[in-house]
Amino acid sequence: MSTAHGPAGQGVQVHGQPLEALPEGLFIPPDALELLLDSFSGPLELLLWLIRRNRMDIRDIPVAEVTRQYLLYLQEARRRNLELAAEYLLMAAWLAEIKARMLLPAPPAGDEEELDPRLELVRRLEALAQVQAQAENLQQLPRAGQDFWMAAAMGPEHWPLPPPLLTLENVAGTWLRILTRPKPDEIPAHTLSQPQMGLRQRMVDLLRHCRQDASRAWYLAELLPDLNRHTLAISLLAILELLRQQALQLRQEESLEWQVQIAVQEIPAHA
Amino acid sequence: MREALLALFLSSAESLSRERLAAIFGDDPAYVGWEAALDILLAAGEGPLQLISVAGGYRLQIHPRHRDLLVRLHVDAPRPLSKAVLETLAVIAYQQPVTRPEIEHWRGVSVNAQIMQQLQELGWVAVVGHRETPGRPALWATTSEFLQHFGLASLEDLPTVMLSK
Amino acid sequence: MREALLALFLSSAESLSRERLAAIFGDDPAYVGWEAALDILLAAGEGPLQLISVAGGYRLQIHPRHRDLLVRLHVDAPRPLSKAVLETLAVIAYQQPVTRPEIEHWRGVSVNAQIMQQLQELGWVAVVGHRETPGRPALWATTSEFLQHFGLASLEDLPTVMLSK
Repeated sequence: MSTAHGPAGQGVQVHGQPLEALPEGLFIPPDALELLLDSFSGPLELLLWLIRRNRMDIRDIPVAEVTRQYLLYLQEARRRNLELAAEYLLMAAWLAEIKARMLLPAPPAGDEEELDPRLELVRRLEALAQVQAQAENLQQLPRAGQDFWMAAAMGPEHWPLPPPLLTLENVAGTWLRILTRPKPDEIPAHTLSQPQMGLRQRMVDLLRHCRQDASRAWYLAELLPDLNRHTLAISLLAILELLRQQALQLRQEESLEWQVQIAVQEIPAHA
Repeated sequence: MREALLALFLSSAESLSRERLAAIFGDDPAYVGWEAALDILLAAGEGPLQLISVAGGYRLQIHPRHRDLLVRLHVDAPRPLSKAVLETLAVIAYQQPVTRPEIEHWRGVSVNAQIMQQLQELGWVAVVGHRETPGRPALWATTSEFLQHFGLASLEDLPTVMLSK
Repeated sequence: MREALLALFLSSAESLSRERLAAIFGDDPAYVGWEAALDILLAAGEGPLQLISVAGGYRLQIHPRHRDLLVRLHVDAPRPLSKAVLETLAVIAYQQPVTRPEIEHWRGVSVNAQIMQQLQELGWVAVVGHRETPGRPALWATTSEFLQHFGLASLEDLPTVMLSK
């Protein structure tokens, strides 16, 4: 019976040559086994190959014979110090178990639900056989850039932007929103009435303040008392300018509190 | 009309379906009769071109009679696919959508990340969802690029597997 | 010959030089006269295609007369504008002509160059002059495309926005 054989060309290939050339029996030419195991993706595939090579029926596997051959391959591989993945040994154990269960006396008559111990193995072998046939089918398909070519030509270089999703009402509504929300310069407007101070004047005042006691440092909070926004900004600018001109220096005071104190001290003019 | 159709097909990297063409031409009186022109193009081709059904639509392809010439230009054929890649692709194509553990079950060996990555880089497979089982494993399926690369009109055109029972 | 040339160009993503073509056709008697065919193709094009000279050779391009049709295929569906772009457009529409600092004053935030560029690419705003103040800032206004898009005859047709005091 030659059932369970997929389409032609399913044999394992080693370096492009079909392995059908392998001699019958268990004579394995030097290096062939290495190539053989290399080309197999795993124990299931080796098993499937053995079954096919022996022209066995995948649905009625002579487990004893297949197991014998499978183990001989494994022994041969080990004799030649080839590295075998653990799954190969796991498969050997599974085959041995199936063999043992098949040797047990037949179940009592009427127990029709009793499963053939080979059933799961058959299922998995059939699944693999199907995948191999499907892979073979894919390989036969023509491929773009090798067997056929799509035709394409250049279009224009730049496509315009897609027209935005926008109605005239959106534009008008947006304009209304802009008109009705407070504008940022309406907020500081009232501070403009405060007496204004020039940057230069503030720098002079700050230096004079620090000189009241040239030995000590002044905390920022002392130099920047409760000022309105405008004066505060000018004062900060003045301090930054004095730092830049190296008339003042900045010290970061270590503090026991969570807040770090920043102090400013006048740099004494060099003699 | 014939020219307009050719221009559309030649400018598109993807196949165009009748629905897509209908949306483009709309009721524009300038393009009345486009469907008849499409049918003629499908039947007779145009110069060195033939219109083929691929990936749920149509695409222009160079007629195979020019293959010998094109091979002289395109000396770098696409890389052959390894057995592991072909088998993994086969499981995804024929069983989709499918999780990686399911692929491994079908093939009887573990599927390494490189294989999945190679298939993704080719643009042939993509994650299309997750199976609502513990761990929510990703579900893999083939893309329309896969159909285009192998010149398939749809997944139903995948060659059927004959396994004698 | 014409067909063979078209097949080569249409199958290739790159431009092809005369030298490359000469190497492909070689002395093959089947393709004698390809250079004359190339010159005809260069001069007259073929259907919706024109052969153009680019760096390194020639390539086929879809004739610009099909541009409007191709736009329907390639340009994405409309998307909403971002808030920043919408506000900038509204200021320009209702305050034109207006400088960028003035737009920033109205919006209360700075207006980056990208926003102006996006509006310009849409073809809806343009520089119409310069304010004769220090720095001569550019004056922005809406274009006739803007009016056309909204079906307005003139700017006076913009909806009036009433501020109740």
